[in-house]
Amino acid sequence: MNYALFFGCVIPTREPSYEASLRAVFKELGVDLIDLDKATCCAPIPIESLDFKTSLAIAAYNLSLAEEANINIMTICNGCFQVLSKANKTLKENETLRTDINKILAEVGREYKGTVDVVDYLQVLHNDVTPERIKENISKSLNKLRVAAFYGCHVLRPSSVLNFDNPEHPHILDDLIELTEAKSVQYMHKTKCCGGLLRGISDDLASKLARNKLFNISNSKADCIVTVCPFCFLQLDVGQLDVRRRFNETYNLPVFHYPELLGLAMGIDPEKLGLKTHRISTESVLKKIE
Amino acid sequence: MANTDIKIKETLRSSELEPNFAEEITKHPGGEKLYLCYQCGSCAGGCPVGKITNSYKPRQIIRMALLGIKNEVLSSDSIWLCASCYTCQERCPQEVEIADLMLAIRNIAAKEGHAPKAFVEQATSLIENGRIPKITGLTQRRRTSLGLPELSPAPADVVKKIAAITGFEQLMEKLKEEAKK
Amino acid sequence: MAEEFEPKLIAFTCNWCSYAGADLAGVSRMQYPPNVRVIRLMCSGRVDPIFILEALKRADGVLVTGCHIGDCHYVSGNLHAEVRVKLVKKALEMVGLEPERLKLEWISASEGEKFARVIKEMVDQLKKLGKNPLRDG
Amino acid sequence: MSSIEEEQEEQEKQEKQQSVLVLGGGVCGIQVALDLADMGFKVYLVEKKPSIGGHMAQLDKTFPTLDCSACILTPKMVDVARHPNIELLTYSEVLAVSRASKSFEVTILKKSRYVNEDKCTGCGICAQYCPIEVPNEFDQGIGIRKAIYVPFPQAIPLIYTIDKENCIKCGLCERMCEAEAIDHNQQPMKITVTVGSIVVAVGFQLFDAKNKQEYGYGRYDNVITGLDFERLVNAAGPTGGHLARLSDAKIPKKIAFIQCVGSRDEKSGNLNCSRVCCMYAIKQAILAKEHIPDADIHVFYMDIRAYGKGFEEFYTRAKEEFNVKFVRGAVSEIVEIPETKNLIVRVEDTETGELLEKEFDMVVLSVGLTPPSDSEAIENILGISKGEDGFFSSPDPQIFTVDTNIGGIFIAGTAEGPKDIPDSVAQASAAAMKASVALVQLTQEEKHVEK
Amino acid sequence: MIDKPRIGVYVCHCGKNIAGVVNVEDVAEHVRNMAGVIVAKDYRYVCSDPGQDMIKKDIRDYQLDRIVVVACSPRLHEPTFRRVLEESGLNPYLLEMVNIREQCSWVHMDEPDKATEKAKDLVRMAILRSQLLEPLEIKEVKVLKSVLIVGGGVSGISAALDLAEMGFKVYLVEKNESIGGHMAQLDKTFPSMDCSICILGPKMVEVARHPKIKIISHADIVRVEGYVGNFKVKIRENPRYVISDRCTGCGECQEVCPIEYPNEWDINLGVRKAISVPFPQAVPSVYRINIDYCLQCYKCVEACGAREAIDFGQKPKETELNVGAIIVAIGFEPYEPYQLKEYGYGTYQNVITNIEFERLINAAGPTEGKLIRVSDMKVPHRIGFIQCVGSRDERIGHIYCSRFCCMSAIKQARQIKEKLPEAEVYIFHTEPRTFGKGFEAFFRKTREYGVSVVRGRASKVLEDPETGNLTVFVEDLSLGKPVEVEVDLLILSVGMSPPKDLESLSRTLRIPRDPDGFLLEAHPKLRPVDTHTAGIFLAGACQSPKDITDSISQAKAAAASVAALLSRGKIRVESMIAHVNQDLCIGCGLCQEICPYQAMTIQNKKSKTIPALCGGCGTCASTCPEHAITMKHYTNKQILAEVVTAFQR
Repeated sequence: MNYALFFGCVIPTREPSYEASLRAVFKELGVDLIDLDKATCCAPIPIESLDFKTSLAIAAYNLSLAEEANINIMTICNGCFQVLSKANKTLKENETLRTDINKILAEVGREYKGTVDVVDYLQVLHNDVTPERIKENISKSLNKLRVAAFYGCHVLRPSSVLNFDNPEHPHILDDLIELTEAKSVQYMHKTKCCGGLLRGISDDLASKLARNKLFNISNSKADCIVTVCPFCFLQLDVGQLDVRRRFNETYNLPVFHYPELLGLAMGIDPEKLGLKTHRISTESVLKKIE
Repeated sequence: MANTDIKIKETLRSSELEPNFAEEITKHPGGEKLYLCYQCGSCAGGCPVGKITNSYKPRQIIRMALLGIKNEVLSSDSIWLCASCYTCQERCPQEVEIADLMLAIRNIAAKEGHAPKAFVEQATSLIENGRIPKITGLTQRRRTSLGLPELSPAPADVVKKIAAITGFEQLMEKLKEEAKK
Repeated sequence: MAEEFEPKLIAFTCNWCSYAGADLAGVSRMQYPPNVRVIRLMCSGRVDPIFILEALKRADGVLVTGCHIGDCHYVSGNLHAEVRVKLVKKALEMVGLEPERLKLEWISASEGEKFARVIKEMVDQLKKLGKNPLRDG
Repeated sequence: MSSIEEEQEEQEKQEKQQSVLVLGGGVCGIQVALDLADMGFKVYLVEKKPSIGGHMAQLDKTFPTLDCSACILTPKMVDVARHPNIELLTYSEVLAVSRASKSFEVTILKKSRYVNEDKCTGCGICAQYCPIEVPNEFDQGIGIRKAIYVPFPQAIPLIYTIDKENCIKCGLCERMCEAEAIDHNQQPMKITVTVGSIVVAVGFQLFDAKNKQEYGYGRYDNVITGLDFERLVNAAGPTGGHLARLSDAKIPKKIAFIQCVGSRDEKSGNLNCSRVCCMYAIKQAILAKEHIPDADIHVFYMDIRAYGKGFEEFYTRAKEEFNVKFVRGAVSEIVEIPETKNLIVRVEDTETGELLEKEFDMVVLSVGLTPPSDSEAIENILGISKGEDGFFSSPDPQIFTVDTNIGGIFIAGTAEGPKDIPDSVAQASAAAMKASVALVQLTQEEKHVEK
Repeated sequence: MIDKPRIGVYVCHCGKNIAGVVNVEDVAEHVRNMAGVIVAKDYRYVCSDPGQDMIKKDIRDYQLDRIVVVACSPRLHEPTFRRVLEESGLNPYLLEMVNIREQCSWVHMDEPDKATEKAKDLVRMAILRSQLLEPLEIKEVKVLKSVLIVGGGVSGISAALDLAEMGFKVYLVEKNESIGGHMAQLDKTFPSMDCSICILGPKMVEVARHPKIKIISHADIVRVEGYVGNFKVKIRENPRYVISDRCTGCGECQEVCPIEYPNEWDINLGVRKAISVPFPQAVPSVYRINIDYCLQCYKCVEACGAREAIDFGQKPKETELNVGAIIVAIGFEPYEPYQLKEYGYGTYQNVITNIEFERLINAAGPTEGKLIRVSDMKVPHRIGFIQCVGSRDERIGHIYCSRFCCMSAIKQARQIKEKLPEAEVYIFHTEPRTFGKGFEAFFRKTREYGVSVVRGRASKVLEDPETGNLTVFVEDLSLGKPVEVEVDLLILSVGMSPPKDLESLSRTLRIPRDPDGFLLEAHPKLRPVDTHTAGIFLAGACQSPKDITDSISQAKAAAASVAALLSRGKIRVESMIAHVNQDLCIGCGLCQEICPYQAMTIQNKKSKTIPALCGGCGTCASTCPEHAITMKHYTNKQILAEVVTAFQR
């Protein structure tokens, strides 16, 4: 089982711990990941907002790279997952657009054929690696831990494009979390947006949304949050400092990328997982699971 | 009535409306189903942004688009406040692709010279670096400390070329000019 | 203190309009005082002066109801009822009894609300008039 | 009028009795059967459930008159049972239909009740002693019944049925039944009848509210459907007519009704209006007020479709007399508060543009009507075609309302599309009319052949 | 058996409907020891099968001969329980019902104790009365196998065809010259977009051809007598000045006729000759001279020649029909919006109604289907529809929804978009009621055409005298903003009103009307096509507004009820009739004077009842100066027994 690994641009530049932990975990699980060297940004919603066509062309370019390698493309960022999936669907279904876009790609010496699929790494873990295999690799029980799973938006919606999980009551991440024997707690407005995309547009609204999220999670007496998207991570990790500043509320809720949590359960050294790079200290959690 | 921050006239006269605006949107990918909206409000009801501010009301923006209130909508901040969480799109009983429709409206707005600074900057950075975030020393140091290879620059040339063909580069220039005004 | 005087009211209704109206009042859950005893006839035209007089020996008031003029299921029964009730009213006046104790109302099958209202109003009025002197017991 | 006299005689001569098959024993099928039987035709009324009565039997009251539903339906059910021209085949299904010259040959499967229909007196002793309790489908699974049961007291026929899935064969019923009606080895029976015409009145199926994930039906205890509500307020229902929450049996003081659940909803695959939900919600709002006068009741709607006779007035009464609050806005989502099991309804009041987050003790989903569960099977057996909406449809639904693509087979009631009771009853009679015409023509043809 | 009655009393809980307020056990207990009462029971649902069986069993076990059922309104269940008595070999008139639901538990919900006391009184009254009940003779009469259908619209037509197919004689009476009704005027029907006359035309012809159907057009109902199974109906055919049987419908007369006048059937945009038919497909195709316009130049007489069909001396012709049943299907009248001054109908030339629009868009219409506006014959490019004109409007006493106007406007909007894709079309509505089969899908499709749907009731319309254009003032409720839309042509979607002649007809037929002015059905849920007068049925919009589909369904339903009735051949007649005691009668003839049914005859100075004609009102009994007349089942004794016990404690 192998995949073309698509990091996008935020993770490698801003959240190396996500990349490191993911590589580590997948190595342990024996999944080959082929890096797409010539890949560029997925051309996310800010770009799509300004010019749909440009964003579509850039996405098509990235997809064509995977097509060349002839393997499905695996994303680890909700933004990339949604943008690439949407582009892939549009181009597969809309012939006129496909010809348009291919005219553009021709100029950079590429062609979109529509031969690969876009999958999210959670799907890979849940459907291909399978929970059983993951369990085999787990050496440390996190059963003392109460974890708040946060899916973010673009892995769930629009479900008609992504069909990743039940968009209103998702469970895949919860399942994956509970493989570590940690308790995945329920909290209100679980599938609501973190506000990441409003950063820079209205920081005030962005942190209001982050705050609501933190508020609901803290009500559930969770020890930490697990995210699967670099933007959500920023909103809830770094975001907590902003929330403290604006609303003078301190939550001190450690935030993990899922592979980091899984890594801990697999007995990987927290150092290697890069937990130190988090803005909210993960010490409390590490203590609890000792 | 709790309204969006879109400033529209107290009385709307058909002579001052642009009935073609709606059609223009339906021609744009994502906007095709605009006409199907029957104003049930299920978009606004579940909207996380609408919950915390009165400045953004998807149903009302759609209504204005349908009525042909063009300039007010395109020049407003409101249309940029959608967090693109796609909850509305998930819920719409008429399958109007509301989140995508907002993107369509933004595209039209951009062509008319309206766009938030942040987006323009990100776009420019993408054109120049092939990535939105810039690589800093800190980045590289962190990566090496985690045993990750240093980041090689992304193929900016590709992006630049595409942007040139689609007219995206020029559009960004234009928007930067507008911003200066 | 003595409890409030509860008047006794006997109502004659025709089967087609006013009895149906009374049913409608029930179906629509319209509340009215329980002081009334309804006697169903086929037509208000059936109401014989004797019935009214006998009723007034035992109740404080008598209500005669029928279809609106022109709507009578039997074409003209209610016209005759109207005449008779007028005559009896005169008779009552002569013996010095308040004519208000006898009332004639047209209530259609769709006037449940009116039926309830008429009963309420008449009971209130009888409360004001007090016990019917002719009433035994 | 001698000419008419003659016609009369001529009519009376028509001795050979034609027969007709009516599929479905709801209020519509009942009406069809009674009409045709009264015209002197032999009627086979086939119902797959143990009793006739259909959805109407489950309702508490009917709109807009608030008549007690059972009170107006049961007499008709009794008439069916009594009618000399009607042969009632309950707990039965049609297996096959084949054309025999001008008429149809129908094979009917009479499922075994494991109770001898001729012997059972409906006394109910068996059920008293039966140790097995299972959720009663008739009460929407809220109430319970025994493994040997009648779905409801006024069931027609009043004959008990053993559901083998749950029966443990303890034999108590057998020992207790004085009529010796229990027969655990009873075999299903195949019956074949020849009929001149068939009327399909198999009714509808409620939209499965679980498909509307954002409302959490099936996840949240206090989110119920309109039909659940009917059973909850019904005196003969599982709670004896006490309107209470399913989570904690508390009396709900704040109740929300949500309209268009699975109707006018492309996403749910049902584009069309279900025609009854607005009015039944208004009725239920009023009933709720009668049960709990100080209750605060909201109806969240897109458009109120009070189109029928007396509907508009009924709507007005709900607003003015009973102070039911109507909010124009499609509810976007329901969120359950884990501690209290209360529900937060999130909706935009589209008339003020305000986003509301209202907390309720109970939410009632006004679910729409969808095609009958066995429509596929019937389509295959009879070969009659469906419309885009999945309901059975006439080639020209406007003028030939009750016809199908097959001569001699007619449709009526909600099997043809959502309808309220009067419209179903009217269409039932319409179908009966068409069927009778077909039968009369058949007789004439036969006469012709004889000559 | 009369001297020593054995009475059974059964008090019904009706679930909680009665038992929730009235203490039913107490009521049963209260009467248990009354004279003549053998059994007194309370039971959950007396009307249920087991309930009825209980009564039957008791009748057998205790030889009961009087049954008092204490439950709901006799108007609901009297037939049910009378049958129970019959099936037990008792005379059905030995039943007495006490209504403690509609007239006790439901109306005294807040006073349970008083309600219970009242219930006790009512039951005592009934028991006393029941002791005096007498068995009545059950009489059957033959049912005539013929039916009268009043109204030749689509409802009347389909009912007529169905019944004729069943082999019954049908008289179809239409007040206009031609059958066809409003449907004949429509261009297309929704949602199927069929050409209206193409569907209806053939059916009209079928009616004309059918041997079992007799069309009597241009005629009125004068009088209705008799009873179910045997109605006598007097019809007046108004003069056409053309002899129907002779007129071949060739139309040569029309060609030579010099006089033209506006054709109301074509919204007065088109014209017709003084001798003409309203529209080509008219049925019967018999010409008519409009005497108000005719010059009597006799050109038509020449043209008609040997056929000699024209007869200026023609007088109204009265005929009497004997029928077993009657179906009323006289439909509706479009609401006339003159009264709603704010919309300027009648003042502004370019404001028309949805019905007028149908003629305007119709290829056979006055403009040959060219959509133009009346003021300047120009093609309009901005068109508006105002909904709920004459519907859901307290001011004009039309609270009801007219049920078809939403779809009709949506359909018309679609037609405009198909003819003029560039046109701007606005629908100003209160709320769209697209509830029928396939309606919502049709509405959705129409929105896709770019029709602008504005939620908000138009408050006023102003005309620009220069251009003849109209500005609609309305609040867009979706934005909460006032909007002013200028259009070239404005269509008022008018609702349905009860026909003007419905009031008089309802009297002739003795059928009450509902609060909206339409005819009242026997039971809104389960007897939607029956009336309270046995043998008379309703079909179509005269019962309440309906679209074509629903009208046809109802028409067929009415036909079915008639067929069921006529097939029975015999039917029971009223047993509750007047009886004259010959010894007491002085032959004054008062009874004969007041009897509305001519059921009283004087034979050798004594009055006698004609049973079949007696309606059973009993007015004669209370009029007779000698008290010689007893009204069966409502005798003075029986009624006085109730009066006496009413408050007896």
